[in-house]
Amino acid sequence: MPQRDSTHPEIRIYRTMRTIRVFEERLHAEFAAGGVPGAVHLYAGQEAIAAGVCAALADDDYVASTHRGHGHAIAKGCDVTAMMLEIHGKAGGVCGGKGGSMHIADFDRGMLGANGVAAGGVPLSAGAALSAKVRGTDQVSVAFVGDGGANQGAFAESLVLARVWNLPVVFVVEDNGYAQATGTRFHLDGRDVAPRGEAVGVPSVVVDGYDVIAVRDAAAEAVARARSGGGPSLLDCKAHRFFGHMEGWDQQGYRGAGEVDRLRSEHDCLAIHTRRLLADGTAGSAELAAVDAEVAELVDAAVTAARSAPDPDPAELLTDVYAAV
Amino acid sequence: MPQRDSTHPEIRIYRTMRTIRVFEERLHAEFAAGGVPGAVHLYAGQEAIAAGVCAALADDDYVASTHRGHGHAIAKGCDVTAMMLEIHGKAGGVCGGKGGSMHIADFDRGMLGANGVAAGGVPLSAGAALSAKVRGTDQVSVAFVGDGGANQGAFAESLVLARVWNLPVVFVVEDNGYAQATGTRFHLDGRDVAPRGEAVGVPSVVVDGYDVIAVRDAAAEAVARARSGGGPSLLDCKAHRFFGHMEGWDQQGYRGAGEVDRLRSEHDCLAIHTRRLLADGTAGSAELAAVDAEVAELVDAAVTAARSAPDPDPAELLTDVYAAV
Amino acid sequence: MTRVLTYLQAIGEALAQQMGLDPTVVVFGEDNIGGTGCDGTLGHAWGPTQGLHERFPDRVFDTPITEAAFVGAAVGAAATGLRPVADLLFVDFAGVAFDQVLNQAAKLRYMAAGRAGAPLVLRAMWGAGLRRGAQHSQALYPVFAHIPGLKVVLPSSPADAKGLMAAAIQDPDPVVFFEHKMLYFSRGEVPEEPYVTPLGQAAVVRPGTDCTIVALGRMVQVAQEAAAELAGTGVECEIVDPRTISPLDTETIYASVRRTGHLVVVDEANPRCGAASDIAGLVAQHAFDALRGPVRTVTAPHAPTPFSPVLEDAYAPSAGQVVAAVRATVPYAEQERAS
Amino acid sequence: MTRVLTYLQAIGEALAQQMGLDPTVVVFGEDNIGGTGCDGTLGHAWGPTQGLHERFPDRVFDTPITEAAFVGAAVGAAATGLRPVADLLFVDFAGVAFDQVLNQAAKLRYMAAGRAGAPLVLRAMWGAGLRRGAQHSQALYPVFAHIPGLKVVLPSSPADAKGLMAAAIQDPDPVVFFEHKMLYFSRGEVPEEPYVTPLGQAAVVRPGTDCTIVALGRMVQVAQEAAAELAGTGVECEIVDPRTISPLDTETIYASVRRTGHLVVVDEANPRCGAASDIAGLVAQHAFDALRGPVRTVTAPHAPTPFSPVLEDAYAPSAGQVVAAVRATVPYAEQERAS
Ligand SMILES: Cc1ncc(C[n+]2csc(CCOP(=O)(O)OP(=O)(O)O)c2C)c(N)n1
Ligand SMILES: Cc1ncc(C[n+]2csc(CCOP(=O)(O)OP(=O)(O)O)c2C)c(N)n1
Ligand SMILES: [Mg+2]
Ligand SMILES: [Mg+2]
Repeated sequence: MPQRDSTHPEIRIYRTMRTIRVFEERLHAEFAAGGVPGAVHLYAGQEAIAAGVCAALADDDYVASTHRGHGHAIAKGCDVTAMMLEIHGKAGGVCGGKGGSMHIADFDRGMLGANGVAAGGVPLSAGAALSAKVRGTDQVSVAFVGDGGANQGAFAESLVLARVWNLPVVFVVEDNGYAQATGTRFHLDGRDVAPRGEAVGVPSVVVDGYDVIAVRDAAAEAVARARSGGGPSLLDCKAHRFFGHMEGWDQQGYRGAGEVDRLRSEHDCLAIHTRRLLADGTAGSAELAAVDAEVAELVDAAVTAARSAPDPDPAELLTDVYAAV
Repeated sequence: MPQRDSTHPEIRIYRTMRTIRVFEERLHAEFAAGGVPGAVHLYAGQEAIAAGVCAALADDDYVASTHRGHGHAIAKGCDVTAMMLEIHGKAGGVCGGKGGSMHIADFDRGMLGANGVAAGGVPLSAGAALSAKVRGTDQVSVAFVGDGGANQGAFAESLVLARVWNLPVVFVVEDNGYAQATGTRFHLDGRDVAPRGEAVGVPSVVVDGYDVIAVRDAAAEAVARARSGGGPSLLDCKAHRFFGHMEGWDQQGYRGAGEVDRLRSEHDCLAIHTRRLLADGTAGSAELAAVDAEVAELVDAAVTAARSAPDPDPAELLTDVYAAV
Repeated sequence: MTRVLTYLQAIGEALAQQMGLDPTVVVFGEDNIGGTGCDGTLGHAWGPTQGLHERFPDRVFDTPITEAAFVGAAVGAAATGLRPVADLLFVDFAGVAFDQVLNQAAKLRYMAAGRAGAPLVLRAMWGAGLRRGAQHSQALYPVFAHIPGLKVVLPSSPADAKGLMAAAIQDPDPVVFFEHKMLYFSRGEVPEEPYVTPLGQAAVVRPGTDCTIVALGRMVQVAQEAAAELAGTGVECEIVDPRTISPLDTETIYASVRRTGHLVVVDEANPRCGAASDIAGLVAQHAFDALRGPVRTVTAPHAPTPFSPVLEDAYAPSAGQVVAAVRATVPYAEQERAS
Repeated sequence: MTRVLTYLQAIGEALAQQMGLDPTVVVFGEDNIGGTGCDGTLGHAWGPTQGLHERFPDRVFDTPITEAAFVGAAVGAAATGLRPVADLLFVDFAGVAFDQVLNQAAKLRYMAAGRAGAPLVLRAMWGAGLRRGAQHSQALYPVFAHIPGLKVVLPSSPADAKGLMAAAIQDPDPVVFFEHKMLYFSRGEVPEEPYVTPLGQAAVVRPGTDCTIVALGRMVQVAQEAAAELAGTGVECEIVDPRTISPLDTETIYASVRRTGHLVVVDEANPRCGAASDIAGLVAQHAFDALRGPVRTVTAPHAPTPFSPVLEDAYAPSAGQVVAAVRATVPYAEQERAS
């Protein structure tokens, strides 16, 4: 994709963030209109984390994701239409409609899967890192986990295993302030997750998750460490979500008055990145508008495709339990 | 037991340590002679930890133990004969012979059980602490865990839960240098466990596990914190074991040349405590000799009883799966 | 004076009443209060614990996402004087707390030779139908029923949900309480006063003479539909709802099979080492002489639950499959004689 | 040129040969190398991985006690090009890694619509007899067999252990490999060259005409003893060893029952939703017409494993119980005709 490569990297990041944002805002509307089945956890507001981290990765690096996985998938290069079909449970979905939003995976893109179990994907990512190490490649693996998921034993164990085996893995905590309706003030006792990494010898930093360049730079450092044999790192990224925990589930009564409005007006990572691109002259507003138009079209086409796509063949119910013989 | 109460507390501690030591050395010999069934993990060398911690506890406080549980049980006041019968699988054992060495429990003594699963008892201890809190007693609960078990997710999660619920629980890590044949140099990356407590807000200290007074004092501080509503603490106690991981299992080839000899000659917690008692005049050697004689008799009687005790009634196979109706 | 509640409300009422009756009952799980916002305001619970915290502020707790720790804490609390009701949310999450169920809760009484027990309830949402995909739709009760020391409860109606929850809380042993997510808003008459539906007693929810259908959980409804259709063609099915899969009321099942001579088991769980084959195997062993034809099982396939609605709708057994199974086991001759 | 190995050696040989044949095979678990002392010296592994590290220093790893992480890592590694063989030690410890088996390994291929898989082997010691108590003696394969997406292997002899381990490593799907601790030092002829015993193919380990005994794992030996005793009284049993409980070679079982008319299933697992009732239920469904008497199952009781030797010795099925079960199902008339 030479054209893509010639674009300024920070504009590519913009495109990624914008794609996630539009994808998610659109899904929110589609869900409200009743057109989307299943459990949909929107990522809007946290785009800088996925976009910043994946900007530091190569195509053949790995990411393991969470239940809130659309952003990671898009940032890792998954096809937006195939994702939209998947979320609608249609044939042609990136997982044939069998996975849905919580299980979007695309191993050809190094996307090891969204995961329905909090921190469930973290050990998988450690395993992909082991695989890279044993096969002698310089691939790096990223494990995304939420602030809530960071309390899971599997996360703590994976930090230890990664340290002991010196795995090329980057743990990315997405601290969005809540686990469902429970605030980090309660479930993290108001603390950062970074010290948990440090405690087991994993270099850990707290990162402003609204600042995509800060995320990318922190990720680049961690990825370089991993690629050069320095082992695991942890990024503790802070960025709250715009929407509720899950579409159709919560009224966000647990969020303070005006919290979301303030978030959108003061901590919109996309607006922050846009302002920077324009201010430092990396991009002109026309250029960004062009990206916006392309993204709008892309997402629109994806929704149109998803609506008209056929359902999976009912025979699919029984395939893929085991490898075909 | 007024007589016991009038004894100097540090001589009571001596008695506890001595009882554990003699119990374990004797079991080692009995096992070698072929008289003991099952998996027996000896505690000798680490006596100061159990004795020091339990010296800071009240009778109705709780402890949850590990697979290496004899020391905790003795220190918490379990009957030595009933334990010996249990380890031999005999009727009259503290668990009717159904538990064995790895499952010695005595709820009347606050001994919630040895545990066959690494860190398996840690959450139970947190639960006993919750129970005390809800019932409005000032009971405190202790969770023992090995250095190896400290890598288990259940341990990490319990630290978090105890912090968030502010439970009256004391986590006691027994870092004896090894998990089976694997050294902490490998599986803890050469680190202490204490920082893991600190990372989640649990006050944590490293303690010389060969010094029973140091252990008791650290435990007393943690117990006082718990009893007064200050929540959980962690003690990271260092003391290596004298014997192999499990009787009949390992030749300790993984231990350095002379390691065990040095341990016995330089880091014998019982010798250290004895020297101190004699040096500061708390006890005279005749007094300690008298304790030794009593302990020897106690353990000898326990072995004799265990040898001659009847097997459980075969009908016991099917009882206690559920409460009798 | 009948009163109608949803299944969800019935469970909530049982929790509230039992907490009122017994001060040692505590309830916890993720968002069981309903969360705490960044400014400290409490949220509202979504499920059966809604409103409980207002009534029992000292006995309902939120937890961090630490299932191994809090399920284990339920065991430790139960062994030391409380009666905890812990919430797994989806039963699928039992995976992260499984040691505490398998090795701690289930075995504590036995390993202590009866000198202690773990009277706790583990609540768990189960079942297909809500488009939640493979990791949020499992049945899994066969896994728990396999484990000695556990009791496993599967209410199929609001009234049973209330009575069985009361029984589960009062039971001296650990009980896994399965709440079918597609039944939460089903409605039925539920007595207002506290009552107990004993564990281990099946209900004959429809009497019949030609074929016994044993159905579990949501499958009781499916069996009812099938039985209604079959009745139209003169085949009268007797439906037995075991209500608890462990302990299992085998006598009621055997007695029914002795009356009808035929057995179809309808079970939403996966087939291998599942509840359907368990019941089929028990009948083949203990009521063989009563059988006048092969046992039939109707279950989900040996496959994870697919996400796509069209696939998921074909996953759990349907009334049509049950009708076909009954027809296959009840010989045509009998069907005709019966009509 | 026969060569005799122990079951333990046979597994070790399979691991070594498959590692030699396929550079993507890696092996890990606690003390799989054999530990590292404080001064950095490596120890010696106790079990089947003994000596492997010397031959394949870059592909055998020790792990910290982090089963959730390292079993999950096996899944992630398997999905990205390796063929990991992870060691749970005792199958009882599956509890702390169960999510990674249940929700990750087993479902990965399905959720990805076949675009990825998790070709891993999970080794697990199982069974009663070693005086290890309730948390170190379980069978648990029915729990794994229940889960779609997993394969579950139960070798009963050294030769099968080698061939099935080779098959498990080469299989594209996750396989749980059960090693009975009381068989480790059993001996048998084992061919030297690498070979594969296909998953899903039962073995008729003793031909007979009067009663089919399906026996699993260590129970194959027990069934042999029982059959020998019964042969002395003129009852000829056919013993079928399924070798893998998932997939299950039902055809061989049904064919045998069609020949003998009688079925006894001998299974060391607990009875409820277990392997014995599964097989009994399948036969009652698919080979009912061949049955000339009730199916019988002989299993461990619905109880945890007791520690006390005298109790534990009564826990797993004995040859005497199998003999009694066969006698109970094969009518005396037939026994006499047969003699
Ligand atoms: C082991 C487990 N427990 C509970 C849940 C239910 N659950 C789904 S998302 C969620 C909150 C996760 O919070 P966090 O990790 O912070 O991610 P976020 O939703 O904020 O992105 C919970 C509790 C789950 N999926 N897995
Ligand atoms: C979850 C789990 N994994 C593995 C084991 C096997 N095992 C028994 S003891 C042990 C080592 C434990 O080491 P540590 O916690 O340091 O205790 P120590 O034996 O040194 O007292 C292991 C790995 C176990 N019992 N539980
Ligand atoms: Mg969060
Ligand atoms: Mg240790």
